[in-house]
Order: sequence, then C-alpha cells, then structure tokens
Amino acid sequence: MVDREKLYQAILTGDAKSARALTEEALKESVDPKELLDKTLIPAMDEVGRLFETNEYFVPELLISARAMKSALELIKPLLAEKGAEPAGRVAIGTVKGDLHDIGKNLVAAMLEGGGFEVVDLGVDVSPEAFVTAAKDKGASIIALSALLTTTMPAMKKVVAALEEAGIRERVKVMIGGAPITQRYADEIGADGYSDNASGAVALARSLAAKVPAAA
Amino acid sequence: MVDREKLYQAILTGDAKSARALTEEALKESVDPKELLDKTLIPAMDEVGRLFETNEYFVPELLISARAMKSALELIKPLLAEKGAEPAGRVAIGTVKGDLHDIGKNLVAAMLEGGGFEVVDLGVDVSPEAFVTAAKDKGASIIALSALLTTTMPAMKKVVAALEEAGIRERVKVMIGGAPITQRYADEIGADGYSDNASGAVALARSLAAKVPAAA
Amino acid sequence: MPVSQPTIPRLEEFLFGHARCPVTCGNHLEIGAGTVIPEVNFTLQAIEICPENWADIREQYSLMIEDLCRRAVELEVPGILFEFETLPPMTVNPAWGLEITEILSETIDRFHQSHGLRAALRLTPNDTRDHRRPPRMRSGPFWEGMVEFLHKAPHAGADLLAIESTGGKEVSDEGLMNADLKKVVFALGVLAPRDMEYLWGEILSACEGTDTVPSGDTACGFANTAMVLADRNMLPKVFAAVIRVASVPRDLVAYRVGARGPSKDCAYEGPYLKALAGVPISMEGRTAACAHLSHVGNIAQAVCDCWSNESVQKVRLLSADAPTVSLEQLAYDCRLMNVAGQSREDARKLRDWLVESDSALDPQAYVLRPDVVLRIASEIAREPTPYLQTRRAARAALREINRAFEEGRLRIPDRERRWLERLAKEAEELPDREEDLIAECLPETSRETFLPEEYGLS
Amino acid sequence: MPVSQPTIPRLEEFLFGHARCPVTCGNHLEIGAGTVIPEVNFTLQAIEICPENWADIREQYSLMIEDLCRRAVELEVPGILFEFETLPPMTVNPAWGLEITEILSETIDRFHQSHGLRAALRLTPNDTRDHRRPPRMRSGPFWEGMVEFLHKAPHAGADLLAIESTGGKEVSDEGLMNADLKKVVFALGVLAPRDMEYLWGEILSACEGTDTVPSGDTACGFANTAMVLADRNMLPKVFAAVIRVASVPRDLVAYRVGARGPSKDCAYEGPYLKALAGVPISMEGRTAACAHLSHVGNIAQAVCDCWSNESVQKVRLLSADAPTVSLEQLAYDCRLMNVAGQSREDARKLRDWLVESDSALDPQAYVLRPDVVLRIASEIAREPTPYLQTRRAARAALREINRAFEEGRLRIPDRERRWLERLAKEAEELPDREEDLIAECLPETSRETFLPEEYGLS
Ligand SMILES: [Zn+2]
Ligand SMILES: [Zn+2]
Ligand SMILES: [Zn+2]
Repeated sequence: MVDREKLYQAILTGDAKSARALTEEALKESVDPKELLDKTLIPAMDEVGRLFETNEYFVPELLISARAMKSALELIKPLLAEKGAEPAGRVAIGTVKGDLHDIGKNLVAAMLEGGGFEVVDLGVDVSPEAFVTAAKDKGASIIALSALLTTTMPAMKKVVAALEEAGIRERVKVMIGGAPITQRYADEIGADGYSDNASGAVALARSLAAKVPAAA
Repeated sequence: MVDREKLYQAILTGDAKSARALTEEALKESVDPKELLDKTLIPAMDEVGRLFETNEYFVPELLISARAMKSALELIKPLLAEKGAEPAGRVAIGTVKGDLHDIGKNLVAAMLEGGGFEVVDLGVDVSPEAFVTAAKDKGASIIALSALLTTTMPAMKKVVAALEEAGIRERVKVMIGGAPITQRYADEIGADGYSDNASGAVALARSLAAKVPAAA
Repeated sequence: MPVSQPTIPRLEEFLFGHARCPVTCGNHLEIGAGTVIPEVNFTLQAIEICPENWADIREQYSLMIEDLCRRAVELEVPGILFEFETLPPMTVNPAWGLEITEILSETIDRFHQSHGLRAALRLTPNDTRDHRRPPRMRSGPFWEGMVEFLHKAPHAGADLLAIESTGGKEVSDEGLMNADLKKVVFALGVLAPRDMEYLWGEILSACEGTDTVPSGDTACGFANTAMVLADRNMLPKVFAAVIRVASVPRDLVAYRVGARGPSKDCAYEGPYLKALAGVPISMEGRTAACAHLSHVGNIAQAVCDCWSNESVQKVRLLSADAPTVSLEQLAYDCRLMNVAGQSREDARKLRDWLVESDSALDPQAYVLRPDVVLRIASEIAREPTPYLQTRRAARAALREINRAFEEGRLRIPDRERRWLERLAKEAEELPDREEDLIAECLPETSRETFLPEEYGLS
Repeated sequence: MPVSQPTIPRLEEFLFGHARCPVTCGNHLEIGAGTVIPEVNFTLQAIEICPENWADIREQYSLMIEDLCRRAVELEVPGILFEFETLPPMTVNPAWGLEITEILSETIDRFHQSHGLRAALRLTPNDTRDHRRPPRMRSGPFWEGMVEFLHKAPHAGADLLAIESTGGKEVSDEGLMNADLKKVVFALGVLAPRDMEYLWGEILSACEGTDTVPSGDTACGFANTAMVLADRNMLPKVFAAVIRVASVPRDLVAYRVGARGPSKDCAYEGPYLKALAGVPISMEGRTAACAHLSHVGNIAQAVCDCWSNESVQKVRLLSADAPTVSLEQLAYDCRLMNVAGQSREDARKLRDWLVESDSALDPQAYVLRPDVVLRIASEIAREPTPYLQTRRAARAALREINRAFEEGRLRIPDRERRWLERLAKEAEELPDREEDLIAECLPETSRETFLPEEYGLS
C-alpha cells in the first residue's frame, strides 16, 4: 500500500515528481480519489498554507508545493469528474484595464490552482468584455480582479457593470484585490469579496464557490 | 466739505471713532449715502482686503478696519433702506453640530459684517433645525457652515437635507468652509460654494447673494 | 504658589531622551530614561459618531491598532506610546469612548504578550466644556460626562491620562483674533490656572490608587491656535511666539499639582516644561506635518522624549493606512536619535543641528532654542504666581526675540517689525498686581461668552 | 564594455550632498554640489484617465503644483526637484502627458520668476512596453508612443528625463516569484542591459540639443518588487538584498551611454551608482513610507543628493494635501542634512548614525552601508561586461552578508538561513560565459511571455 505520509511530504516539500508517482500508485491500488484528495492532498496543501501564513514558508516554497499539488490533481480530476464530483470551481483572473501589474495576480492564480481551482489567466490590462467572455464562454463562476494603481481601481467597477449588462451578474461571484483595494471599496462597487493576500484569496474563493448558484 | 480721503484712511487704519464722525459729517452735508458707500467706504474695505490678501495686514488689523466700517455702516444703512436700496444680504453663520471650533467662523462673520452683510451668528455646535429657523424666521438668504473636524463634516450634509425638507432649499444659498472641506465635498453634498479663507468667503457670499432668487 | 526650587538643567544635560523624572507606565515602558520612543496618534476619517455607525467605528479603531502594533513589532521599536484622543461625542457619551479604550488596550496587551511589545495607551478625553458659550466649567452635563469618563478611564485600560483643557479659551479666542496681549495673558495667567487646579484635582483623584499615570495638559487651544493662524498669515509670528512662551506657566499648574508627564505632544512649549518640572515631554514637528504645517519642524525634536505625529486619519495611502505610515516615519526618526544618543556628546551634536535648522528663520522656532528655553525658564522660576510668571514669560520672550533680531541671529519679516514694538509696549503695561489685571479685564468681557464665577471670580 | 576607470570615492568623501559630477538643471538648480534638496512626487487619487475626466485631472495637477511651490517658498528650500511620473494612459496617449508637463513646468517657472524658487521638473514617462505579454521592445504602438513622448518632452518643459525601464522584467517576474537566482541574473545581466542600450539611445537623442538632462533609470520593477515582496514575508530578505546589488550593473548602462543623474529615487541601489558613475543620486526612505514601508528608512538617506517621498496621492490630510505634507517632511530632513553638511566631519557623523540605525537589522539595509557599497563597487568595477558584473555583484553581496552574519554584525532570521546557502550555491553555479547562461536560460522561457529576438537574441 502506498505511503500516504510520503505523499503528504511530497506536497509539503514541493516534490512534484514524487507527488505524481505516489498518486498514480495510490490510484492503481484503487484508493478512492475523493478520499485521497480530502484526506491527504488537501490537508497537505492546508499545511503549506499554514506554513506560509505563519511566515515559515516563502512564496517560492509555496509555489513548488502548489505545482506538486497540481501534478497530483491532474491525475485525480478526471476520475472525480467521472464520478460526478464537482471541482472546486473555475476562476477567471486578470489585472484590470490600464493596469500592468502581474505579480500579485500570478501569485493568486498559482495559489488557486494549488487549491484545486481551475484557473483561466486572462493576463494584465484586461478589458471588461474579456471578463464577461470568460464568464460566458469559459464557464468561470468566479471572476478575480486585480489592480495595483488607484487610478485603475475604477476599472473594477466597470467589470461589475459589464457583468450586469450582460445579464450574468447573479451567476458569477466577483472578488477583488491589490494594494489600494479595501473592503469598503469592494462594498462600494458591489464586489462579492476582497482579500489583501494570496492565501486569503483561496479561502475567499472557496467561500464564494459555495455560494455560486447551482445553475452556474 | 468732508475729506473723503480721511474717511478712507480711517477705515484703512481701523479708526472707528473718526470713521463714524466723518461719515456723520458727510451725511449732514447731504452726500448721497449710496455714493459714499460705493465710492469711499467699499473701496476702503476692498483695499483692506487687498492688504490682507497680500499679507500686509494681519487679522487684527483687518478686524479693526471691519469694525470701523461697521460703525460707518450703522449710520448709512437706515438711509439706504429708506431709499429702498438693498443691503448686501443676510447671512446666518455657525459651526455645525458636534463641532466646537469658533475662530474661523468668527473671522468669517467679522469679514462678512465688514463687507456689508448682516450677520446672524448662531455660534458653535448648531443643529440643522437652528439653521432652518434662521433662514425661515430671521430672513437669512445665505447659510454659512463651518466644520473643522472630519467627523463633523457629515453634519453639513444634514443641514442641506434639513433645508430641503423644510422646502426652502431653493431660496437660500449654502456656503461651507473649514480645514477639511474641499470643493469636491461641497459638490458632493450639494452646497452652493466653498471657500478656504475668510476674505474668499466674502467674495463668495457676494456672488451667491447675486444669485439668490428675488423672492427671498 | 512658587515653583518649588526647580532644578533647571545645564545646557549640556538638556537632551532628548533624558528627563529628570522619568515615567514608567503600561507594559514596562520607560519614558525619559535615555531612549526616545514614538507616540502615534490616529483618528477616523469623516464619519458621524452615532449608534448606526458604531460597529463600523469599532472596527476602524480595531484595524488601526492591530496594524500599528504589527508594524511596531516589525520595526522593533524600543517602546511606543499610542494616543487615543476621543472625538467629542465619545466624551459626552463616556460609554463610547471607554469601549474604544478597551479595544485599544486589549490589543496592545495582546501584542505585549505575544511579541513583547512595550507599549502604553495615553487616553485624552475632550474638554467638552468648550461646547457652549458661555462655558460652564464646574457643573452641567459636559462637566459631568468628563468626570464620569475620567474616573472610569483607568479601569478601561488607560495607562496615561491627559487633557487639552480649555479654561480661559473663551476669552483667549477673542484676544488672539485681535492680537490683544493683555486679554490673552488674562486668559493664560489668571483664568486657565484657576481652572486647571480645579480640573486636575479631578484627574488626580481619578488616577489615585490605580496604575494610570496623570500625564499632562496642553495649551493647544491657545498657543497652537496662534501658531496655526500665524502660519496662515493671519497673525504675526512674533505674537504667536510670545503666546507660546506665555502658555508655559499655565501648563506648569498640572505638574505642580501632581501630573507626571510625558507632556502632550501638541504642547510645543514642552522644552520649558522639561526644564522647569523635570517631566519627560512628547513633541511633534516635521513628522506631524500630516496634522500641522509648521515652522518648528526640526527644532521641536531637539529635547523630546516621545516623538509624535500629532494626529492622522485612517486614510489609505499607497503603502498602508496613514497611521501606520506615521508610525514608520516616527520609528526611524527615533532610531536616529537613539543611535546618536548612545553618547551624550553626539546627542548634543544632533540636538544642535536640529536647533540650527530652524531657529534663525522664525521667532516661534527661536523661542524653542534650548539655550533660550533655559534662560527664560530661570526667569519664570523666579516669579511666585502663575500670573506673574506669565507676564514674565511674555516679557522675556519679547526681549529674547528683539535681541536676536538686532544681533542678526533671527530674521523677522518687515511686516512684523511694527508688532515687536507694539507687543513690547503692551507687555510693559501689564499691571504688577493680578487683582488690577482682573479689574481691568472683567469689564471688557461679555457674559454672553464668559462667566467669571466659573473661575471663582466675580 | 568595461566601466572606464571609475574613480571610486574614499569612504571619508562618500557623503550626502556631494557627487563627483554634479548636475545643473532647471532654474539654476545644482544637484550634488554640496546641498541636499527634496524631490517631491505626487499623483492623483483613483480616477479614470479619460476625456470626460480630463478637465478635473488638469485641475488636480494644477492645484498640487501650485500648493507645492507655495509651500516650498515658505519653507525657503535651497532648491527642489518635482517629479511627474505619468500614469500609463498618459504615455500611451502622449498629448495627455505632455499637457500636464506643460502645466507643471509653467507653474514652476512662474514661482521662479516671482519668488526666485530654484526648481526643476523631472519627467518620467512609463515604460508601457510592459503592457503586453510577450512585450514588444523595439516596435509597435507602445514603443511608438514612448518614442513620441520622449522626443516631445524637452519642448513641453521637462528639465530632466528619466525612466523605469522594464527590459527583462517579463523574465525577472517569474524568477522572483520562484527565487530563481539564475533567471533573475539572466534578466538583469543579459536582457536589461541590451534593452537599455537601445532605449537609452532614444532618450539621449531626444535630449540632444536641448537643455533637458537625461537623468536615470531604475531597477524598480526588479529590486523593488523583490523588496516589497520581502517586506510582505513572501520572499527572503537575503534574496531581496542580493537582487538589489545585482541590479547595479543594469542601472550603470544608462550612465555609461550618457545619462548624467540624478538617479531615480526608487533606485535604492543609488549609492552604488554614485560610487561607480559619480552621478548625484536621489534616494527615498522613511519619508517615502507613504509609498513603501521598508527596512532601509534611515540608511537610504546616508549618501543621498536628493531626498524623495517616492509618490503620494492627492489625499486630504488634516493639515493639507498629502503631497504638501511630504514636501514639508522632506524639506526639514534636508535642512538637517545641510546644517550637518556644513562640515565634512559632521556630515560623516550624521551619515554614520543613519547607517548604524538600520544596517544590523536587515540584509537589505546592510548592503547599503557605505563601506560595503565601496567594497562591492570596486569588485563590480573590475568586471568587463554587465553579465559578469551582475554575477560578481550577486556573489559579493552574498559574501558580505554571510560574513556580517557570522561576525554578529547582521541579524538574519532563522527561517532565512537555509536560503543563504541555497543562494550561494546558485551564485557559484552561474557560468563564466554569457553565451552559456543564454543557452541554459532560453529553453526555460516560453514565447507566451518572452521573445528573445526583442533583445537581439534568438
Ligand atoms: Zn492639541
Ligand atoms: Zn494631539
Ligand atoms: Zn519606481
């Protein structure tokens, strides 16, 4: 039988090769993929998150763990889909129109992937229309907006307006972040949530995913 | 014939006794009060304002000039009223509810008096109702609001709302000022004007008085 | 009421970080014992204080103090003072002010326990008696709210209690606007001391038997009003400089009856208090530009024990909220002082550069020169009563300013020169006997703004 | 491309206010000739840059510069630099950026004429090529907008032209997130220098025959990104410190081809540029806390020639708008430096206190120590190419940090210690030949983010 502790450690240390091999082995041994995910992989990623929160891990360490997690998930997801288990959700992420900052956005994207979300990265300087398209055509149920400039913050409001205009505002959740963003601003523009850090963004996305209308 | 230059100088140096005596003399000599006001007194006060603006005069000098002006005006106003000439206007001034600062307010009040306005000083920590009463019962066509705390600024908005509720918003002009106040804030709460200094407030009051509906 | 044998320090020993009588408060925080610490003040953005907004208000304070404590730990400050200056409705309704005090105090304690942060909370309720004209100084709802607040403050977690008392302000305001020296001296030298004895009796009794330190009082409503008006070109700077010095005897009343410092940050006259009362002082200057532009940005720092930002709102700046930005600036300023302060000789050097930065450019800066402070302080110390001390302070300040101007060590703008003479004349005309001043001034006041009986006069 | 015989200063002569090659610009403003001056940066509050808002935007800039000039006169600054860093749409649409430049320049000139204000305007257009991934570095609409802007800038009133160029950032961003030293060195030592030679050719030709001074470039997008991430606990500080030093050779390219300084404020690596290129430098630290919290608040000031606030929005604070508040703080900081600077010995004292304030607490501060700067600078100077200089910079920084840590002169938190070794190993493994590094790195890049041919590679 596969050593679950080893798999857990492989995620923790960001050893993608081992993580994948151990997962493969476990699945061959007919371990229930849902069980493997819930009992080993997610707890490992949660520990990574905890180590990051408590300032033990730095981003590079978190990223290689997220990559190891992703390589394991690639094997598990198709099996889950067969069984009708839902993925965590699909997030379209981008830095808003006029804003060129991508590091924060990339970090959130990587964390979301590591957290089991499917991530559509729209890049930087993204128009409201592109976010609408991602929600409509790529099935994103969460839109994550980043802005680092106070002058580009208003573009976030435009994305919300564009979603409304397209008639899909109720079926997607909007989360926002970036240095100048505050909860107050999120409330003001009618966003569904705000986070000022990457691992907070994953927790936020989880809670938003739980609230997405079933139809989505 | 009375020496107009002497009267002008009496205002300029704040010699209230001479200003009053010379005005009395001029009126006895049947000088047209309107002409005396327009050609001598107001130009003198304008010069005081200029000296203040250019940092030649300090407030104490400006105040004694305003007092000299006031003592001359006391003689002239009844005569003007007889002839149906309108006074510059009546201003009700006060520091808003919750705010205790009175120096700025007092300075504006003194300048307005020197500028020929009738001033009703409501004091500090003034409720919206008191401003409404001043407009309704004391005939003030301009309401001047002062606030020095950011936390009491919102009280200005309440005064505007109270005037609307009382159905008299159109016939009074609202001007606001105080350290935290900006033009943007004036626009936001629907005030008619903003000044960040006392002599600017007089100019503002003049321009607002010109816009007050004739019915007022 | 003579100042009892004050030990005025020698110029060489008159340094930042060192006070004759250090104060210990809060979480093992020592002030004036060799290390300068930041004092951070913070307030809300425009918001009405009312029940509907209360949850939001609590949260704002909670966020501010949490952020501040976190950054203070990261910056490894040797100690820190937080000041919570209530907003007027929070003193009128003491439950509000006390609730915020508790939030702040609990957070500070938590950071002390988890990170060893040495910190204390200074609580400064408003003197709300100033709400009404004429003010009632010893009775009525405002007085009662203040008294209730003061007595409950130690139990809500205030480590230090301070106030910006306003006794005499109703008279001083008029005096300032008219640059009427006699009236201002009447307010500062006669009315304020009478009021402060009464009010500080209450503060001391509130602190008695608790760990709360009665700290200080400030002539903010007098001298800072003059300073701000002077900075806006409304009053001559020489007048503001004289008022600054004339406010010293008033402040001293608090220390004479039992306050122990540190003085309030906005008492720019602090160096005089340090010299005369031996208490540690909190000062503010360039790093308080968020609250006041001023002409004493560096010199104000010369002999400070706490270094403050005066007050800043919770406005989001590019990096962080403005209170946290202030903390960072103050913390680095303090680091510099504390590095230089490792040697007395170096401390004197830094002190003197701070002094030379500003002292020739503005009379308000000039009267804060440590050498000038010590000279004028010894004159003040020789007078027996607050009134005579105030008169002496005004005269001495004028003399120092005049001499420095004549000797080319102080620049006075042309338009102010006529004021030098006018003020000197007014100062000379101040009577020898307090009763005579009272007799002269009372008839010039109106019962619409001022009630003599509230000061035990009539 | 060897640095041609740089005259690295002796430690005693490595002081604030004094650069080997002072710069004169604007209204008789001398920089680096003995006096430190403030550099004030200011920007808008959140607002969309669009035609409907344009009148408002013009007014905001107009109000800011008017206020700043007025207060600068009141504070009697010996000189002042204003920086206008455009917002991206203003570079994409040069007419907008140039219109604001004219407003600022005219106001500054007016105050020079009416009040003798010595001031200059530094204009910093955005490097908008970074808008797209993969970026086009030498063609396309972003490049064309920048070129148009640069060539028109001198005629709109820019006294100094600067940029925060982004060549290699698309690769560095990935390298930073993964703390991948090789990739970052590839970006800083191979890509950025190639891009800067190309871009700076354009800037120099724009300035030719005009009074506009080509000033500097900054590794902001590289080293400051690392610094900010380190401050948020996302990257090890030792890594950020190494990147800081490794960004020096990249910056030097601008000065080698003709830029004259002062360097950009946000180039915290400025002391190295001053040592190696002899140019005056602009620095930011505690007084730029409005823009960055940092761990180099005092040490950053140690050898500055301009002292800056980095950037602040037009937010209303209790006293004034935030840009004016920054100006006041900077002006007083400069006063202190200039008073101490009257004697070289005193200047050294102040410099050393600023250094001792911070240098033991953080490796990012440690590598800014003037003595460390001079040692590493002489090593850099011995290498012939930007790549080898970058490699040397990284290795030397690591060696200095390690030694200081071992000797107890620098504290490194436990969790960072494993990084010291890891980074040293990665630095040792960097190849001797640039071609080898290129050959190693290219296959690891993706054409989705990076096009080698835009750097003359392929
Ligand atoms: Zn105060
Ligand atoms: Zn205060
Ligand atoms: Zn920058």
